[in-house]
Amino acid sequence: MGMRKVAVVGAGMTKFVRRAQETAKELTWEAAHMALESCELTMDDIDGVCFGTAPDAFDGVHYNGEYVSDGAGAWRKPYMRSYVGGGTGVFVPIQGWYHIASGLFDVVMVVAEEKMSSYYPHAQAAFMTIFDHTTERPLKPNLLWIFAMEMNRYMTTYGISKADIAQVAVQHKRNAANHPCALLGDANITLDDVLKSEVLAWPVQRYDVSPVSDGAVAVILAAEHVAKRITDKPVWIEGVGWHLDTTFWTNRDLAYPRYVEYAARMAYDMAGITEPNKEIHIAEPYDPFDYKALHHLEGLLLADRGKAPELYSNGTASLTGNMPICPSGGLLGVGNPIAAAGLMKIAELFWQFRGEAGARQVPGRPRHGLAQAWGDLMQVGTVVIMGR
Amino acid sequence: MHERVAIVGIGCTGFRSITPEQSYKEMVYEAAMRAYNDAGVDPRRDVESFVTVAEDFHEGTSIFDEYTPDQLGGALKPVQTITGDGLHGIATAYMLIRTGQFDIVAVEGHSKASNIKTLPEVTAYAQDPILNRPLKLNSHFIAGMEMNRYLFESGSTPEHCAAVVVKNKFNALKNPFAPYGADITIDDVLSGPVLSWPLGVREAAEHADGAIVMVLASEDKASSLTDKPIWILGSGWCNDSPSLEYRDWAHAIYTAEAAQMAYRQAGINNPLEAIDIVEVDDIYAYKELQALEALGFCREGEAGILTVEGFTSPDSGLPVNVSGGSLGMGNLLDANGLARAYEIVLQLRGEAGPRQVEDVNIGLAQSWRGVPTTSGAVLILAN
Amino acid sequence: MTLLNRDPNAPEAWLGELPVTNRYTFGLAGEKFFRTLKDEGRILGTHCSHCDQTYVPATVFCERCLAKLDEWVDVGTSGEIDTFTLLYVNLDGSFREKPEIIAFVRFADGGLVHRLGGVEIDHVEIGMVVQAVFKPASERIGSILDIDYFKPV
Amino acid sequence: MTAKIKEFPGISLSEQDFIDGKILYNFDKLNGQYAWDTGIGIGSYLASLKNGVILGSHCKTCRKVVVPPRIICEWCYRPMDEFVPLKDTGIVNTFSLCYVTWDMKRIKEPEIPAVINIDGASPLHGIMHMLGEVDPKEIKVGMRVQAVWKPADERQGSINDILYFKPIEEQSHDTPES
Repeated sequence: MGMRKVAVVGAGMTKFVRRAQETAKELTWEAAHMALESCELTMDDIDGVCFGTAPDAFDGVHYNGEYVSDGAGAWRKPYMRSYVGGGTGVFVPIQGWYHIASGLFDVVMVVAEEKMSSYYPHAQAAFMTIFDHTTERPLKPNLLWIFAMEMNRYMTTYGISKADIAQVAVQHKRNAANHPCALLGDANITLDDVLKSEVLAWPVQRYDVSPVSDGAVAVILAAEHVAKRITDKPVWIEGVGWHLDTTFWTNRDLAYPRYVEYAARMAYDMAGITEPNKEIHIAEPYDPFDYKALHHLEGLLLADRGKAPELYSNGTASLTGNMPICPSGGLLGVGNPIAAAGLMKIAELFWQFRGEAGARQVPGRPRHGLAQAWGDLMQVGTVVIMGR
Repeated sequence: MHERVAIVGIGCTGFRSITPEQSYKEMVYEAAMRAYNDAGVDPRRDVESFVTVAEDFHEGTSIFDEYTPDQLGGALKPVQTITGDGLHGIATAYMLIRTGQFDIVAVEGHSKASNIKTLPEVTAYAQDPILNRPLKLNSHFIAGMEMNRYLFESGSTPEHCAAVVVKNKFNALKNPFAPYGADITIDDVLSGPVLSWPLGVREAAEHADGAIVMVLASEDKASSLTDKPIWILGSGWCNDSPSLEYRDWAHAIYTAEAAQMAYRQAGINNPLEAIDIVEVDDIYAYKELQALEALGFCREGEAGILTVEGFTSPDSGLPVNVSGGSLGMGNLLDANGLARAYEIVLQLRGEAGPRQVEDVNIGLAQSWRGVPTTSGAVLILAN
Repeated sequence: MTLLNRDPNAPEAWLGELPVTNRYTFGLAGEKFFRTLKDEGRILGTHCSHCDQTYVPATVFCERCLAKLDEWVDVGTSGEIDTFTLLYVNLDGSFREKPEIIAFVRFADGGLVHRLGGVEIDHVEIGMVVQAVFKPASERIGSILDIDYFKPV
Repeated sequence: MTAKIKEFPGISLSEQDFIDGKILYNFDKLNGQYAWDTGIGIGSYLASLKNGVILGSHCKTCRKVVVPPRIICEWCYRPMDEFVPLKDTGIVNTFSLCYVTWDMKRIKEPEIPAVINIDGASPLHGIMHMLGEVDPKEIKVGMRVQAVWKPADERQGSINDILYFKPIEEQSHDTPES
């Protein structure tokens, strides 16, 4: 028997905001509710629920997956929460995929939520607890450290300049100006603005970083026979991949994200894609920091090592280029409520392939799109390939 | 798609109240080595994906999935973490294999409960932060209220619950993995201190440390790996309302629904007739009775009577928690369901030693994630 | 299992904490529910006409069908004890001489978890009607603790 | 669909809204205390640090020396065959100049975290620590550094028994990639 085909048939999301008034449950519900309405389904149609959120420390509830479950529609449904750190947002649709591809489910609700502002006074402090409790946490590490060190290593290894990297922030934040849910969209931002922003952890400056945010996103997945009844425009999940590298991040080269490459190869194989740089027409690489988008484009085999900045400088990455990158505006522009931000990329591809992306709509008839997320101790790659 | 999936290897460290000689990673490694050896697989070469179950606050680390791959042999492989019970982990591996994308998947769960110095306060942080946590109550109150309503509606008695403790702790005496075995009486249980009336201290499982790893394989691989594949006939899981305010206080509806899902897959209409051996959640003694009723082995209010009559003892009609359950083996946090399934696999293989039950072909494992959750899972296995 | 021997001087455990401090907004439903509790001493629920459920405390969504709920209802201040417990342990796990009486007081299809007061332990039973005892208006801050406890009617 | 929807949900608050009492909220703090068993690998690592030694372990199959030490090799899944005391020198693999603390407080003098490839460990195998006694402008990837230890009687068996790594004169022959 061949593999069961799985499609995205509906999507919903909240605005990404710095501090939401809604509780974690309410944010989750808003996204789930909108996703149901978008494809005119009711909870009776939903066989199971998959939920993604990153650390419990943000929402500030132990067993957070259980606490938020009612907002996701888990009442008397098979329900599971998965997590792979920052990669969760693109992993949770993979979880939905295997629920359906297994043959046990036909229609699955997939929700990702993060309310980072519940961590008080500052969400960044929660990140100290992702480091090894015995060998690293006593140094009082800051999340910015590892990004800054990875960025430095990437720049040093390939001779990449801050200006090469800053163009990513410029383009993503400009794209986000057209996203109705964006927190940091800015149509007029310039390279200079990024390069002159406050230094946080050299080489990382303020505008290199996506903002701490609250938000939720939901998508509905359906098996082929059901999907075609729900909508005449299903968007297929053509390939999925994920890989988790060793925990010992100081024992491997930070210049190249091999775990992203492994995840991408797994997804390309499943999707039958042999020349990704020609066959992928829209890319939503994970961009919590501007250099990460470049780093990931290389791991995704969409650019040669050290050459990803060229995609931006030669126009390939622009909305009207050959491979628009982060037409949504990405995390840098829309915001970064960790797990929700990853799932936002899936929702964006869904809207792009259906021609519902409004002012962000990429021209032509793109065939395959890719969304990717990354997380943990610079360790995990999650990749989903979608197409019409 | 692979229709049929089997458990082909199991590994376990055994359970103890403290394990100071090993880090959690080293403990998991020990269980994993045993499982891979049992299955005859090399994790680096043969195991294609890994599923772990863990909760951040049980580990004292945020996004704990970071720390899962190395000791399992999963570095640079498809590894994921489920914040669920071990049976959710097995369900995940089952789905992964059924997609046809994977042939061999490993599942891991562990407890280092002894390392959590403030476990009651950590557990209380799972309560609703706005409605419940301001009352500053030890989470056992949820079990106390649930037990009270369960007894009220079902007509079961504290003696019935105490009989569960007596049975399970006695069963545990034959289980070398179980640290909390004892030969005690119903009076011993009932005369103990009160935890959250009607719930007594001796009706609540003590915590234990330990790790369990299982290897699952598709039908093709299973047949070539082992003579004793243990087949998954059904896997179900379900949640009910998470809020204390809207839930049903007397019934484990999540378990009933999870069971229906699993029975449907297994084609089981009459569980009492079809199933030969059962391992259910007994973190609190009353939960065993509530679970047996939710699983459809008897009507509401009958499980206690059956227990007192010995119907759920090892050599009787429906052996329940022959391993000693959580009351005998210890509460293993997220790994409880794996411990339940582990015993079923041993029994179905005929490898349970002095506590082997005769003529068992189909077994059921059930789990609950503990207070304050309404999350349950059911796994049906056959030899 | 291992070829390596542990250094005999190795420290047994590394001590540390998980520093988690949180600020929770009460959200869309909580805002109105707790404002009303604080300012008017009233308990509100919301009704889902599709599922015919009245949720107390009020919620903006029905957990069964995920419909948006905007039909608010006053459910009074007294309800039946649905279940209760005598809690002999404190939050930190230490035991207490005298138990706290904790009850789930039913209102419509939901209810409130709270302490009982003004009653002898032996007299508490399931089905007993109890009433919210509010703190003085001046001391109420918008919290579940604005209700001091529930007492028999 | 984003094109069709006029108003997306999500109410944005400012810090001032909390101060002004415009909305209701409460606080809580987890009392999460742990005593993590150190085990064989990390226990021995901490004991060595107390003695002023950075400990690694050796995998015979992969011919690798890793740090911090573990009892199994994550690549071949064979038991590590021995602990290996390493030097307390190494090269800077990468670093940052960080002007905010872990809880986002602004600081004038930067903290300088670095990944330091430890001499005696396999290439690209190192640990995270801090750099000190150095002009931030002078730091380069590939620079040689040495651990500055706490006095022996103050060491507790902790990664903080090393205060920081400081530059040493010795010329590096290693390329940044090594």
